[in-house]
Amino acid sequence: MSQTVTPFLEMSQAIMEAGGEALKKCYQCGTCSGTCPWTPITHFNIRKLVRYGQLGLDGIEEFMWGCSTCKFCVDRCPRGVELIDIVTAIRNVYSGGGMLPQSLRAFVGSMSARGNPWSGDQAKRNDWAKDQYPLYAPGTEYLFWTCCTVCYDPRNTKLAKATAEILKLSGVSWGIPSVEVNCCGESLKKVGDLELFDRLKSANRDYFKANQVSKIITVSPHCLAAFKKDYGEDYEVLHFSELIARLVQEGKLSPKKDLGGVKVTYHDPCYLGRHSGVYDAPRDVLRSIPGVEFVEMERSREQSMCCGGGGGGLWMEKLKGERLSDLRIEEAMATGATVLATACPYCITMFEDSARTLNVDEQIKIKDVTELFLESLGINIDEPVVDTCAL
Amino acid sequence: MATSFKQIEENLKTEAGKLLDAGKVSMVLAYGRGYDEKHPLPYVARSLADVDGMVFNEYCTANLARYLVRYPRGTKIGIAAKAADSRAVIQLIQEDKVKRDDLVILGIPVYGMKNAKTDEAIDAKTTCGLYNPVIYDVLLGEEVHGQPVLSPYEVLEKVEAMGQDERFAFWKKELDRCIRCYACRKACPMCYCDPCFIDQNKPKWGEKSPETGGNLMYHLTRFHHLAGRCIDCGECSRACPVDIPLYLFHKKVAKECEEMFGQAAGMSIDEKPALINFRVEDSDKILE
Amino acid sequence: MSRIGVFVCHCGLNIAKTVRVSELAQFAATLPDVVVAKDYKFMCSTPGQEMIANDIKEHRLDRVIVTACSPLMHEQTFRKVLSASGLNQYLLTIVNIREQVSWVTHDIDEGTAKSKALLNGAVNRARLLAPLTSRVIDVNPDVMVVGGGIAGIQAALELANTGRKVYLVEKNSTIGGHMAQFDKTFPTLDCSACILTPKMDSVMQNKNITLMTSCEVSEVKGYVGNFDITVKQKARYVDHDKCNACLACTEKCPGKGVSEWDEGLVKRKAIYIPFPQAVPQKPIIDRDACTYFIKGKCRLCEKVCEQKAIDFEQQDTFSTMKVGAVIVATGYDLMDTKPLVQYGYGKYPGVYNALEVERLFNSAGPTGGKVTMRDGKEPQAIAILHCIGSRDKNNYEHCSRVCCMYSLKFAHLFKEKTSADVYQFYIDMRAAGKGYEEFYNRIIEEDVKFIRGKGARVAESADEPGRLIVEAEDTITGKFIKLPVDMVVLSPAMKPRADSKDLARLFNLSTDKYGFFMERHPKLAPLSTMSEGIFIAGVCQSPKDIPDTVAQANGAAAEALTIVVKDKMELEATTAMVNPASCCGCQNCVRVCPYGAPFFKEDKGVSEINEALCKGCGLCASVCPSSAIIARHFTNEQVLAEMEGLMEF
Amino acid sequence: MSFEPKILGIACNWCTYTGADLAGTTRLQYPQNLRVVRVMCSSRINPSFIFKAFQLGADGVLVGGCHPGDCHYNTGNLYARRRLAVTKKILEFSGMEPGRFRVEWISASEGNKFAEVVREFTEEIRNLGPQTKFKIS
Repeated sequence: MSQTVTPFLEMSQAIMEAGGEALKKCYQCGTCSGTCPWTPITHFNIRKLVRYGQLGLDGIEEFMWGCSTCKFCVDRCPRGVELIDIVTAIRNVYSGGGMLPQSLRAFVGSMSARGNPWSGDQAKRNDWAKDQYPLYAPGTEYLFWTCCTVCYDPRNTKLAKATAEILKLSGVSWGIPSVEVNCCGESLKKVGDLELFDRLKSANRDYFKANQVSKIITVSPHCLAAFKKDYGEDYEVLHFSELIARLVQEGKLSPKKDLGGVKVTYHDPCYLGRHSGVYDAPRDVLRSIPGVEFVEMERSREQSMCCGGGGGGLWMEKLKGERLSDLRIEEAMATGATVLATACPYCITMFEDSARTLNVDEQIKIKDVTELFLESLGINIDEPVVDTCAL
Repeated sequence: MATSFKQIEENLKTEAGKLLDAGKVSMVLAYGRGYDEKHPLPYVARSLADVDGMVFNEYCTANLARYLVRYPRGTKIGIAAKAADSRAVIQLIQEDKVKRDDLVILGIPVYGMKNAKTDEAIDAKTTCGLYNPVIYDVLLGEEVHGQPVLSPYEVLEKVEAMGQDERFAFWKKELDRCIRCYACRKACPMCYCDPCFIDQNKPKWGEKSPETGGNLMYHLTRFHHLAGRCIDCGECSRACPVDIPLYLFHKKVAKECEEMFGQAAGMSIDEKPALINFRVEDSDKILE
Repeated sequence: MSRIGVFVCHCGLNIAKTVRVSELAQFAATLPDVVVAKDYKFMCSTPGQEMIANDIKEHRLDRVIVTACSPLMHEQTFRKVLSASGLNQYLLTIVNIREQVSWVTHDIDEGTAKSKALLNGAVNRARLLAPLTSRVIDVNPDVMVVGGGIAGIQAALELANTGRKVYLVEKNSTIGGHMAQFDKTFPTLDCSACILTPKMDSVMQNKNITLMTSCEVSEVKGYVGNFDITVKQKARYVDHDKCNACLACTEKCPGKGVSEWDEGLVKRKAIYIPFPQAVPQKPIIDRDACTYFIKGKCRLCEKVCEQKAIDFEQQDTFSTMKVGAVIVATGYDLMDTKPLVQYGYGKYPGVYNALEVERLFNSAGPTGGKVTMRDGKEPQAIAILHCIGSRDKNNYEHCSRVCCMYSLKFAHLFKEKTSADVYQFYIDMRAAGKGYEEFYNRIIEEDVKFIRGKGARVAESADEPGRLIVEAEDTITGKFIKLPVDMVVLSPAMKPRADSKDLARLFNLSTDKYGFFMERHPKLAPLSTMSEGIFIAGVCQSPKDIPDTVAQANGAAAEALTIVVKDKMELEATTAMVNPASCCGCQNCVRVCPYGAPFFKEDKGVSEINEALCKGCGLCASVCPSSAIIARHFTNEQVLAEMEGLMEF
Repeated sequence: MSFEPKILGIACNWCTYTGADLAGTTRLQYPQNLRVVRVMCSSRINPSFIFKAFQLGADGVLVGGCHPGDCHYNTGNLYARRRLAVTKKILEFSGMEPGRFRVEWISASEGNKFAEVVREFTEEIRNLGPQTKFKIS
């Protein structure tokens, strides 16, 4: 690369028009990059990304995919710069020019063709349920929004079932969506494909409208954040952990089975914590389970680390040594916990991968708070995992 | 399921009776019998014996908040308040004309009020379109839910669509009919000035006899005085003997105020009336 | 019926070139009530003025209209002519046909026509003008200064030296403020105590200053020239009239309190003076730390006090002072950095805030001026983090102005007192002040390391227990830095005193969103406030350094003097008043007035206006729905009549 | 003879009136259709003044005040901004041409702006023709 550069303000203008208006506010203090979990381990530098964006410099494309939209920098930024909007806008502008990394092409392709990121057959979206759970119909109170990942990913269908089983016991009126719905599109938006995101969004909104949906329970914090912030409608959206915490508090569900003194730590998913402000509900649920010794990791709540799965990270390849999930597993193990609980299907996928590649999957189990709770209700849904993912 | 008028009347009597009996208020403002069922009158109960004279039916449209300012400050008053009436009460509290602590608000959730003159339903076309009181101490029935929620501003569409000249002709025709009986300001809970600006001679703001210029001055200035304060009960128009649709103008001003200042009149006792307030970040665009 | 005289000025050719002045005068003569109309070459000249004066007498004029240049030019000149002729000066009307007519057109027809319209409006308005008199009030010659830091001390001394009596009110038990906590001051590095304590003593010695420590303002009444301010004297439990400052009591006291003076780094006694040079040198008892107040037994201090000055029964007392002007100089607090968990203040003992470090350097401080940390060790590596909470939308948006410089001072003192490596983590270096850039250069040459990048996080070192890791990006290289250090110094935002909004309410001052007091004008009246007679100085207005604070204090003293130097003062004549018969009691006026002049009379249900506070803007008159407020000199009738006249031609 | 509009101006003493003086001192030329009433602050302007001006036959009304934030009385023009905005909406809805009423912030140093605004506004009013809707003949 030449050492001489000329600002290319048309590009910077294009980024601002695509929603990166906040570029203007940044004064390059380095709080974001100093806070960013990626700075220490990769060449990704969020501050530089903004700087390149401000001047429209070439070379931006080399590191524009590094951000996992964990929102840590946004919360710390002294200028109130919406950095995620900038990342999204930059990706939108450049991927519009065809600069999508290889690993994301299948993701976007599947979203476009099948309405989900996992290349799953849309008609088989509800196969995990085996017709055991009610379909949502007008008049039902809650729509239990099953994230694509819990519908198609074999590990996460367990989570779907665990959630459905608890709902069955909860006494609330609920149903799962029909197979015609699409992915919420949250990650797609962060990857920068705003046009396709709008398509998925409006299809889902049509479904909600036709079925008079106003209250939604999500299993994934990503769907939660999308419905709350990106859909432009006033749905009442709850994360599943919030619902359980409420039911426990109201005495409608009480965990009975003692889990025998298992040491559990909890990882705050970025989209549940920083994006949605839910920190206490999953902890309350864990603390309600008999025989769980709950320990915090050093970085928790507002200070939580990212698993790396957001912003499209789940579908991107990262080299060893450049994976946040590896570091997080190590941090969890340092507490002496044998279960790393979390509340997001993306985090689960990231951590399970890491636990396996680090060869510690025997020492530490990755579980969703919901799964642990179901266990303590004395219900076992473990069965031979059948690959429902029809690739 | 909304509570029936009869039931509301019963509840009104019971609650008013309780308040007077316990000495919590020295009077209850409600409705009483008029010369027929269609013309109930504002009614003041000062003792338990008065309570029997209360009525409540679909013609009890009058906004009783109008009468709150008549009594000395500090008088403990119970008041029956429908949705828009309750907003008037809030607005009066904002303006410190009455104190929240001096009031016991008997909220009336109601659907199906009627205009006694036309027998037309009173809905978002001529009022704010709310069914449930915004503030109350006692609710005299179940909250109304499931009824269509309409924008109170939809009715403006036709007048808004007019060209400037057509709209001027429309208002000129309407305001020229004004006979200056001042029923509008008599019915209005927010018109408590005494004297009203138009009654003054120093300065003389406008002609006092009914003629184009004075009528225009009276009404336009009144619209301004009520800007950000009109709670859209529609009583001015129902009180008008020549049926000038004043509510249309008030609605338009209310709509603009809501858009410009982000607050509607009489919705929260913690707000300040929009025109005696400002935000540094108010946009100059509002002047365009 | 009025008798109006109209005097049309040619202003040489300035007006006469594009306005037919004699035609204008003839036109004026045709207007109702105009008894004399003349034109003249220079109306502002002595013969011109004499002509007006003569005509006032000769024609028994009761209104005068001068048709000439802008009222901003010669209104005062002609008002004097009226006064001298026995006519109330407010019966003058100026018609501006120069700046707003003759100079902005080349067309003499247009110019003449417009002048006629303006004159016609003026005649209409002149008829309705009323004579106004300014109320004259007595001015109390004394001044109160609230806040005994360097700003308050300076202002009090300046005023006292002119012979004024000054009440200096300080809420702590000693004056001195934050400056007394510092060891050295930038950029000269002179000893803070050496320059401050003589001033503190002068306050004590000065006969014109009544020093009121452990005192707080509790009520403010009145207005400029005549304030009645009630001050609460908090119970000290020591009778300072009897106490001879032997301090025997402080030696015997077994109680332990937290030393505010040393920023909580050490304990002090329950009966104490904050530091050796405190003024006054007399102790007070800290109720919360006193063994007697806690357990009901002890009273050792009472036993050792030969003066019998200890009084456990002492109560708060209130007294009211009459003053003509007030200077508010209440200073600042440092932002509490505990909520910024990423920096670990309060969690890691190695993390200090700036004031704590000031105390560490101070030879009268908890370590005797040695830089030793809470664990008793001397740090080997130190990181100073700038802009903690300053320039930060999540906390305080302003730049605190002094942190760059005192951080440099810290670096120098660390270098001087330890062998540590010193790092500065900064966003921008701000060294705009006399000698500041030079100071910056000097510190750079002392081999302090500058890392451009805001400190992002302070964590405990995993490898070396007890050490800290500072994480940040060095934005110059784009590299992520993990710096192991022993000590971290936070330079937090300066914020207004926690109770500044209460004080603002007492004195009717405006504050910005954080609570800093608002000046009347950011450039031209930086020390005045919207409340006449109340001035501000120092950091309570906005963060600033000592030189600026002292300059402001001197300025505020001079401002206060301009009021109290006179025995009487004239109030604005063009004020507003309420006609109670028309007032509907809506209180719009009370809510909108920036000066708090209107107030509501609950018993009568009407508003009234305190004319001493009114500045005559007329806002209240326009928000009054029942036209009950009369904005003198700009009444509704006057404005309407003028409009009518203007639109007639 | 071509139509010469009558325009009423209401200007605050501290900014716009002084700005108008500056336009004169610098000998800027602008049409003579404007007649200015001086008030101490734009917040003094009662909405009825505006209605009245049109009734008196003004073809246009121009209000000038200090820039928001620079008010001599601190917050006066911030109230005025809201009140005059409502006045404008009322005029519009009553059928008055929106172009006939204008509010401009003109500081004491903006003589140029003052002249420019007067030129522009006069031209606009000239194009709108005589105001007959409110005028009482």
